[in-house]
Amino acid sequence: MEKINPLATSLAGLSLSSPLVTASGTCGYARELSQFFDLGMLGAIVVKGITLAPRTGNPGTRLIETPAGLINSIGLENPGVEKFISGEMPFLRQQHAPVIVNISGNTEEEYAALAARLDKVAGVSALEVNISCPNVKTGGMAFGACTIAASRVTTLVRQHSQLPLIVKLSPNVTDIAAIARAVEDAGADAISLINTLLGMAIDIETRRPILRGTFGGLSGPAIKPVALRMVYQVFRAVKIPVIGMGGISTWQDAAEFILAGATAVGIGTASMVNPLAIPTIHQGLQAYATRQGVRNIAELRGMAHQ
Amino acid sequence: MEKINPLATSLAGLSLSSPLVTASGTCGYARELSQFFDLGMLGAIVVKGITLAPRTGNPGTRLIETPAGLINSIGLENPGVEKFISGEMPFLRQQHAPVIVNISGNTEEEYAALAARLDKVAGVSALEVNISCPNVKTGGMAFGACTIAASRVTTLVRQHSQLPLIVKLSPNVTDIAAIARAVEDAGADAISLINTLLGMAIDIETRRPILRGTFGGLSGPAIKPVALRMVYQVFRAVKIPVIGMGGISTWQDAAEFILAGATAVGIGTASMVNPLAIPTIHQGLQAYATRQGVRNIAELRGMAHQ
Amino acid sequence: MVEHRPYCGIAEAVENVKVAPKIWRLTLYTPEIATAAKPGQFVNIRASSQHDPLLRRPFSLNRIDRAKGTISVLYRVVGRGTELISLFRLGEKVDLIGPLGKGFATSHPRQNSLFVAGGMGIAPFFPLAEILLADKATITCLYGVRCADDLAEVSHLETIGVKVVTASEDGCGHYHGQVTDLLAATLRQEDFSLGFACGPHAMLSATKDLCLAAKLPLQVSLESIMACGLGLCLGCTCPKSNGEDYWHICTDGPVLWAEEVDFAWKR
Amino acid sequence: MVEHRPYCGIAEAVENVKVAPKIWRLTLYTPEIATAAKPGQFVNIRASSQHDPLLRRPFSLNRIDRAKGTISVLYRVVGRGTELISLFRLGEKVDLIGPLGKGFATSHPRQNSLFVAGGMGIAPFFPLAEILLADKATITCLYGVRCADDLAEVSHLETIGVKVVTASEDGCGHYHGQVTDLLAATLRQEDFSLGFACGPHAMLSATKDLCLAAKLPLQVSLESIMACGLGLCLGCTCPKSNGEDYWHICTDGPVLWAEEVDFAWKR
Ligand SMILES: Cc1cc2nc3c(=O)[nH]c(=O)nc-3n(C[C@H](O)[C@H](O)[C@H](O)COP(=O)(O)OP(=O)(O)OC[C@H]3O[C@@H](n4cnc5c(N)ncnc54)[C@H](O)[C@@H]3O)c2cc1C
Ligand SMILES: Cc1cc2nc3c(=O)[nH]c(=O)nc-3n(C[C@H](O)[C@H](O)[C@H](O)COP(=O)(O)OP(=O)(O)OC[C@H]3O[C@@H](n4cnc5c(N)ncnc54)[C@H](O)[C@@H]3O)c2cc1C
Ligand SMILES: Cc1cc2nc3c(=O)[nH]c(=O)nc-3n(C[C@H](O)[C@H](O)[C@H](O)COP(=O)(O)O)c2cc1C
Ligand SMILES: Cc1cc2nc3c(=O)[nH]c(=O)nc-3n(C[C@H](O)[C@H](O)[C@H](O)COP(=O)(O)O)c2cc1C
Ligand code: FES
Ligand code: FES
Repeated sequence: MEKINPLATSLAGLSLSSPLVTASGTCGYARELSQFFDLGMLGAIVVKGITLAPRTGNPGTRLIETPAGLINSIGLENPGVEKFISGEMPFLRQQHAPVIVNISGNTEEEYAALAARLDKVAGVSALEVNISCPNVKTGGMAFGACTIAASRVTTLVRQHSQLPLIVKLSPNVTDIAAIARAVEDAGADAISLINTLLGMAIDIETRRPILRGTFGGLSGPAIKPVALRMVYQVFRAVKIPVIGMGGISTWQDAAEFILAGATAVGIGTASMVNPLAIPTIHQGLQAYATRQGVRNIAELRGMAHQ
Repeated sequence: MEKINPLATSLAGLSLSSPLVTASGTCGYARELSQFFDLGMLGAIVVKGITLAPRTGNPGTRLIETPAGLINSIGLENPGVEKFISGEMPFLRQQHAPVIVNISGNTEEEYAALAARLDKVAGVSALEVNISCPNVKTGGMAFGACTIAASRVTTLVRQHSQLPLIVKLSPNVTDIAAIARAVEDAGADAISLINTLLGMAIDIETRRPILRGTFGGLSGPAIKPVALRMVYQVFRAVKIPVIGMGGISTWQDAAEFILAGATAVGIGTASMVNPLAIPTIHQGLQAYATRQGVRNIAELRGMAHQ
Repeated sequence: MVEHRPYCGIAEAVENVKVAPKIWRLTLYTPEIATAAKPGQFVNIRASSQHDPLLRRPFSLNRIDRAKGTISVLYRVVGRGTELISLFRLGEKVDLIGPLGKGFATSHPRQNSLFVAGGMGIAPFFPLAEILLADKATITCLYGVRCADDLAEVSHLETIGVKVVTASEDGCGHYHGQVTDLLAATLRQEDFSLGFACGPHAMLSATKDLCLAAKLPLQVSLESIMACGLGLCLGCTCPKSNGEDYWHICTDGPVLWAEEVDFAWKR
Repeated sequence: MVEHRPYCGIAEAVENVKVAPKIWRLTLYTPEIATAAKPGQFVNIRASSQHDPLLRRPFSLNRIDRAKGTISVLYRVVGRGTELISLFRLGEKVDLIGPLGKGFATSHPRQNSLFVAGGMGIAPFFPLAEILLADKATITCLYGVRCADDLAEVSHLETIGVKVVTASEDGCGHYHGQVTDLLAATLRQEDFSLGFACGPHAMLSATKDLCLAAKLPLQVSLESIMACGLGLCLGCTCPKSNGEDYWHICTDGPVLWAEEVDFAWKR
């Protein structure tokens, strides 16, 4: 008899062996993390953001440590979609976890082209449409900041792909629930949030912003209370599942997101600080489910709303 | 010959002996801090938010510690404007620092009434209009979340008061610069920002939000990168002076805000953790001004934009 | 506002020892605090020099030694703050504020005093006993714990002349059961002039009911999460029994008269 | 990607001593790392168990003792992370990952090797010297410091047979001036087969120019703020000399051939 897995869950038609997924851009294409634990315990591998053309990323300093947080300005460094498919997908296909490809465009057309290109690629299980990257000049966050733009990108990607569609929202907005409803209406199968908070730091000796692009994205434990609040708000606003992330570093954090309504949770900065964060959280969540007396963690989803 | 004070500055017609002010709600009515240092080193005393009627504040847990941050849900506990004037102003008038009264209303009319009532009160140097409190059901943040509401409240308060008018903005918005421009156009003499970020926490054993009101306000070092970014953005957007705050706990933090464009800086959570934070920052800023070779700290204001 | 300008600065750790499996006593050299402190007051200690954990941790004064210029706190390791404090070593420069809050009121008739302690609620009673005993009071201390591992202070209190009766549900104490049952039994047998209680919320609530029924004036030492300990944030509330507004535990308390407190409140 | 599955876990501190006014050596018992490590690789150490400071701190391997199963790092206290690390005590459970990165390439002609170190750039050279000397190379180490307080390692390197020439602008060294001036002078007098440099950016840049002019192949050990040290974040870049894209110092380096690096870049 097979042992039942209390963490197994499903999302947008995919079956996940656990609610834990990598947060895009914090695990490259999963090769490095595979040295530390069996990727099979991941619900899905969400890869670093892919663009149509290769990008070398931003010049100058890309990282700033802040209290319990990290500002990054990577600038979507990636090999471009073609080299991603030829260079990274062969390895990814061999892993025992669905692969979700995070895509970013400068224009609506680029999003559409990326969606079309990835649609029939073997081993790609879903798309995560990043309309929230703070680190590129055009596109990126602009699409995530207003309901109309967010909805248009979603519709377009929907038209070009049969894959389950996850839209990743920016937290730098007044009304996250409204954006979430807009992308749900436009055909998203799931929502992930949050991307990074827009932040900055200044070098008090040179008197200049540390990042060449002035602003960067704040992640890590510092932002957890804001991320949790947004997941809670979005869970009330939409019917499609939510992938919650932002500052999760312990199983207790992950449990909070699930209680707030997350179907899956993304681990980002925590894996960078501790590549064993995911297996540790996996173990803790399993024990938590048992202690809470549930057969499956999904029974706890959204319980904080009752 | 009088020693020149490199920290002296002016804001909205007030002369401040330093750019350091208390952040509203984190120093009560200054009695407690006066035990620890000479309030004369403050540019201004910004008192706890005052409402028309007394408020007992929120029931249940009011404080949650988070990584490098604090979520509060005080709910504007205060004696009401009349008791504030009779009970607190006599002490405040004796201090050698201008007094800025932070006011909050449930309705536009309440803001207007508060402004009118405080207008001629001896010792009140300016009003800080809080359109950004996340911890009250009606009013509060709702006024700070859209340009029209923000602008209406500002206009109304302007009509009822001759005092310098500082409007305190909420960070929980998509476009802080637009809100800042709206209140500038409506007659604000200065802007303070940021109030707290909306956040929450869940008790994973009871499975319920820890705060009765679900959401609270996140302050402290965790939010500094976001606060600094918003001060930088608002400095570019308006001509009126900015009081910057959010997570400042060292003189280096204060210096970053000044370089980003702040005329004055508010110290909140840091004073609660360390009641000597303000004198320590004062000393550090003084030495920094000297090392940077400026006669007055104001010469460094906004330098990060050059 | 606190009655006395509290000391805010550094104190050197002169001892930090484990006295039970999860309980430690930290002794600090700080003449300013030792001189000013009264039983029932507390100190607020930074567990880390960094921003996480951000807030200070409050602890009752467990020893006040004016002669040596030291104070002690007796603490249980329950989370990351107390974990970090348990790592403080000899000579550690500890950042603290104190004494804070209002201590026990000792100017009421107190010839036959009763202490009711639950778990770490035992912490503030030693210095209180010293003062009462110096005044020739007799003291009975009812002390409830979950198990033997939680016991601390018993021999110290006995040595200075306190009659300690322990209660535990695992049978390790004199009395088998909850300390509030022991209290009910004790109140039936003996009259006291003044009661002092410190411990978990539910225990204090039951203790209030029993003492009020027995017409025994009772002071309770309360806890709350605190962001400042100084009256700055207004975060550390408990409802007044008037049903209208709140006490602020850090400045109005931590010791309050039980009848002034509404224990129906939950966190 | 790193060549070898790095160890990620706890290592016990067996020594943490001050070797100069601001410089310490921390020795850790960690057979997994000691066995796998090569000179020029680094370890990534958590300075705090809490979330602030959040990121690990990278340090070059300064000693690799396979026999004892220990490694050491030689570090300068420059900020809060290194400050916290200097407080690690004997037996401290240190959370680290390593060995990380690619070390020095030692399979090139190296009979007469030249080291150029600036300040803490001296750290990785002892284990490199051990390997080269075992291979009968001769080594000259040019070592620049700001003042005598910054000097470390000299006697250790000399003991194993390295010829150390120190340079300092305050006159405390053999040579009065910058180490790059000393390098220029040295290159005029002697031929070397392989160069290795580690130190501040400007020093490495000048060293590259001098060595390239002298046709001396040069490896440089670079630094960068790192969020992961593992190739996950892509944050630790330095531009390639092709002018097109970037090296990732944690995985492509920290040691790179100087000619592959564009030193015109600023942070
Ligand atoms: C006036 C006062 C006096 C106290 N005296 C003592 C004493 O003498 N000995 C002793 O062991 N403890 C005492 N406490 C409780 C002590 O402050 C907490 O146990 C400590 O702050 C927990 O810190 P932590 O980081 O280890 O735990 P956390 O990891 O922060 O939390 C662990 C648990 O402790 C609770 N907790 C956290 N902070 C507080 C707090 N300020 N008050 C109450 N519960 C809290 C949390 O809700 C959680 O359940 C006192 C509290 C107050 C308010
Ligand atoms: C591969 C590698 C090997 C290194 N080896 C050594 C070594 O053997 N001995 C040694 O003393 N130092 C070494 N360093 C530098 C060391 O990592 C930093 O000095 C340390 O991280 C500073 O931490 P802090 O918290 O004390 O300083 P912070 O308070 O974080 O910063 C103080 C100063 O150090 C700079 N800094 C912070 N982090 C880094 C970093 N990761 N790299 C470079 N500069 C940084 C900051 O910009 C700032 O100017 C190495 C760095 C790298 C990348
Ligand atoms: C270094 C770094 C790179 C990131 N790159 C991407 C990216 O390519 N695409 C994306 O959608 N999000 C990206 N993110 C955002 C994360 O996926 C995640 O939403 C965010 O960091 C919050 O989660 P965390 O606090 O767990 O890191 C990146 C974050 C970091 C720190
Ligand atoms: C306990 C607490 C109470 C506060 N009360 C008020 C208030 O009454 N009015 C107001 O405008 N802001 C209030 N604030 C917000 C602060 O003034 C400040 O804007 C915010 O805390 C960010 O600064 P900090 O990180 O330095 O604390 C309060 C903040 C805290 C932590
Ligand atoms: S803890 Fe801040 S008022 Fe009591
Ligand atoms: S530090 Fe993260 S990739 Fe190098």
